[in-house]
Amino acid sequence: MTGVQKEKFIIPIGPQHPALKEPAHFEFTVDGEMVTSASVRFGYVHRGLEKGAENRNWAQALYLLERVCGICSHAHSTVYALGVERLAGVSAPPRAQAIRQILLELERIHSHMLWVGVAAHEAGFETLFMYSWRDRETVMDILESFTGNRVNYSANTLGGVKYDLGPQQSDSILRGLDSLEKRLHYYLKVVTNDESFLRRTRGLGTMTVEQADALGAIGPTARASGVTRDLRVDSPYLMYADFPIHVITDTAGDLQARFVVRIKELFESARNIRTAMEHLPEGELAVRFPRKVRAGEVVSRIEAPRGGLFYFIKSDGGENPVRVKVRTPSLRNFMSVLVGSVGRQLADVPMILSGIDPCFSCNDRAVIVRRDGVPATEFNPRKESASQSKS
Amino acid sequence: MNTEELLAQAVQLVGDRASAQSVPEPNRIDLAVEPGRLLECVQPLVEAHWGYLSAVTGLDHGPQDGHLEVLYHFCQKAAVLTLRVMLPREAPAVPSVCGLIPSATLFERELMEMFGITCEGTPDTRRLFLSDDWPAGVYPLRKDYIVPTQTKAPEEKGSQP
Amino acid sequence: MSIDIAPILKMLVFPGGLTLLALGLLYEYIDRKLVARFQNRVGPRVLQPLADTIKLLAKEEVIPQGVIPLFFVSLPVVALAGVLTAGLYIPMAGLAPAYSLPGDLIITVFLLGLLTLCIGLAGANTADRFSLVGATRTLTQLFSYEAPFLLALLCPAILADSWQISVVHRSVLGHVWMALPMAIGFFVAVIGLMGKLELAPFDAPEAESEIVAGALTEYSGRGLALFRLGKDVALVLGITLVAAFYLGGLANPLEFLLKTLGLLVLVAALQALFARLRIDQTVGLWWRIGALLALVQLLIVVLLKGVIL
Amino acid sequence: MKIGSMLGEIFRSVFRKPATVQYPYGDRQAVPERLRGTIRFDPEKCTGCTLCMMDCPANAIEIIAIDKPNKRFIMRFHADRCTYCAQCVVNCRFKCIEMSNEQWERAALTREPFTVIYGRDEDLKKFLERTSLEGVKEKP
Repeated sequence: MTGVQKEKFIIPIGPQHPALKEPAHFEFTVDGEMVTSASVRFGYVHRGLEKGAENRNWAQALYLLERVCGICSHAHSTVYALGVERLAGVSAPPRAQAIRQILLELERIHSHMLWVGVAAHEAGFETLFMYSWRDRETVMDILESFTGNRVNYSANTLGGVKYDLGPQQSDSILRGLDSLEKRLHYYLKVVTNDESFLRRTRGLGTMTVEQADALGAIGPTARASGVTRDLRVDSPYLMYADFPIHVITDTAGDLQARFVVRIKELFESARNIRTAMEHLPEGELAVRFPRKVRAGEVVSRIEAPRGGLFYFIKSDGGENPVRVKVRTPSLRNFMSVLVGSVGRQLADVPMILSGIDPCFSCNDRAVIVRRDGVPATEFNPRKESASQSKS
Repeated sequence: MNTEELLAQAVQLVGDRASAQSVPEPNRIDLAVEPGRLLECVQPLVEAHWGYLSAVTGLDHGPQDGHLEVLYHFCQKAAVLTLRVMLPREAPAVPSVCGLIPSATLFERELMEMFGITCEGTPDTRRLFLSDDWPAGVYPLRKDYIVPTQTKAPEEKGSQP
Repeated sequence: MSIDIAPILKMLVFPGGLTLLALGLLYEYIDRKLVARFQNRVGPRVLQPLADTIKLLAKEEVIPQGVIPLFFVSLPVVALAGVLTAGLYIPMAGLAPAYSLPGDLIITVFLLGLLTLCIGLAGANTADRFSLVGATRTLTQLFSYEAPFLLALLCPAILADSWQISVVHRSVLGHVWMALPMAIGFFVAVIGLMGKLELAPFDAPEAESEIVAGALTEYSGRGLALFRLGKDVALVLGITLVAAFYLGGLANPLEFLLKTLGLLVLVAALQALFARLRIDQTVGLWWRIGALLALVQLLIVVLLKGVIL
Repeated sequence: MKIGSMLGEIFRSVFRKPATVQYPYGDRQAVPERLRGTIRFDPEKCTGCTLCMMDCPANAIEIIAIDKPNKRFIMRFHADRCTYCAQCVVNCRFKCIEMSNEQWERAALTREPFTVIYGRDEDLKKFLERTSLEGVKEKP
């Protein structure tokens, strides 16, 4: 991509492009309709969250990091809370842990259903998109009535959770899950049966087990290729040891398999939520958390909807974290897009891209950027390649 | 294989190329590695398919301490093996691991722009996250970079050149 | 003073001009509303297409750098004029066409194709790469669906022994619906019409998730409004033509409304039912299946005709 | 393997109530009980420990002492900065902050309407007198 090819025709996708309502800039060099190379540039929404966390106290950083991602916000706040609690030698009460887990799985349902819609939209299957998002509202409503917010639930606090699972919430969750499961069975049937849709998903962006392993793919993307990587099983956190889940894998490794894996995972999630609710431990919701956290480093990992989420947290014994490193699953998976799209049709690129369920805001987080004038992106292929080779 | 065995296997793979070893948590082992021997340590892990490179963390120990540190986290199941490379703050450089792990390029691009650590031999040195007009030589995640907290009101922004 | 006012009225008010534009906007609304209801949404309100058009017309038309301004401005006008002209040969509202001459079927199909051609040229005219890819796709699709669509329309024409729309129309009136004996031809005609109008799932030329708005990416304001109107009118004309040929003719305005709206429901349902085809799949489908089916239908018609007569 | 497998579904949904609504008009959905809206402050219970202020991630809360020995405090709340995380509610040991589920559709052209001051009436009066004496010196 850095080589200076004079005659190449680059299709920029993003940051302002309907395929990617997300702030990233991909450049796909095409030959006719065929993609010959790909590169990526992030950073359009750099918010400086890692640096920002260093300037806040432990509790404030929780809410900052919750905003790394709008979709898996609870995953981010949970992984941070778990890490900090481990560092401080505090353990959230069992009931809080179970509630965190229920929320995580509810969030996974909402995230995967969102993805089904987005991927269907990329394939031009608007009807599936509308339906799956309509039914996703069920779980959004559950989350809203549970925590009081649809997106950034802020259910976690250091040392526990804020909201209890009362009978009213239990009812709405159980009712919602029943109807959702029915719908999910239907969607599973559609994505595995509908010929026009299969034509856009089967054999697309295929990754073999070896490739997925070598590229370090994680989450459903890896599991669709047959790599059994799931932190909920590999390294159980919260109550996953007591309420285990089964890893869903597929062998095909194409987009079709990712649909199947993601939807089947949701049945697992629903089952897991039901089990956790049945055996919900009694007790406190939260314990007191110290203002200062003793010095040390901790690696905290959980399985977010998109794959393993990695946090490295370092404390020097003060009121603020010294370093919070966030490695989001999407960043780990992007290489599979860049590698997977080469040699494919341009029309398939949005599909391959959406296949990993990319979350761009998650990636963009590392520094506060204050730009007073954003330079207009030059869409001249020759100029672009020149500036690339210069930098 | 359980976590202890996995970690023992990893330590054995790296062998005496690491200069020091510590166990910060039951499922983690940190190995201190000289910058020059990093690739030697990574190679056996990659060849044995021990886990995957989960993240590359940059750490700044502050101007007084005078050190930067690069942490290569390899994860296999619950086990986390971290190769810690201590670098001087002046002209810090590590060899690129992209030759062994091609997908590390995004991590290294981030490391270079955020900490100013040179990854020698990395295929792509363009910025990944920082904006194009970010001043060269300013590395935001270093401790001596102070965040400009005062943000301007939106209407003032437009008048800027 | 003996100015014959009838032709002017025909061109400006009925069946051309205002009537066509109003019907176009109405059918666009019905189409959008139906798709929305199929997707369990509320959908637009009845004046939405008109509001969109007025808004676009009132807006500034940006002429981007690197285009030939004359083409950029004139192509939408030519496109709309083309489809409006085509309206004169078509039995609008079940009444006799305004003008009728031997071979006007070919003229009509050509004029409808002109719209697509103009869109393709408009895309090729700009320097934007989404437009260029869109233009390539538009023209590729133009070549692939034009033949089956024409062949499908030819079947009733051959039966009627004429390439004059009004004659064909008269010949099918009162007979059994052509869609029954010529199911294949009807099927190809409907799909061909959707391909022609770039409706989902044949909307690869304007696939927004890949190439934004395709060939029309650079268009704004008046130019975009005219192209959109052109497409709306083409929708009405295409549906009318297929209904007239295949659904037993349009004897009166009521029949016209019922049959065309019925066809619109079918078209809307097909739009909601499928994922978008890639451009290579569209072309492949057309040439391998569409054209073949149309040929088979044609062959059957010719043979039957030979046997009967 | 089917072509048009959603056929039944799309025709069924024609006869269903649409899932979308024309938002500002028509029936509003009920607000969940736990919805976190604007905060409420009870000056009677406040001891001025400022724990809510310290952990607020958005610096949306200011506790201003009117008469410290007599535990007279007022709260200035910046609704435009608030992220509605409810950390202040958790932090407050005297339960003098709570979140109401009202006032969640907020929009204005300026920031002023979002600044709310809570407190006893006489304290508010004192505070307003003080600020008017000092002129507008308060930091934004």
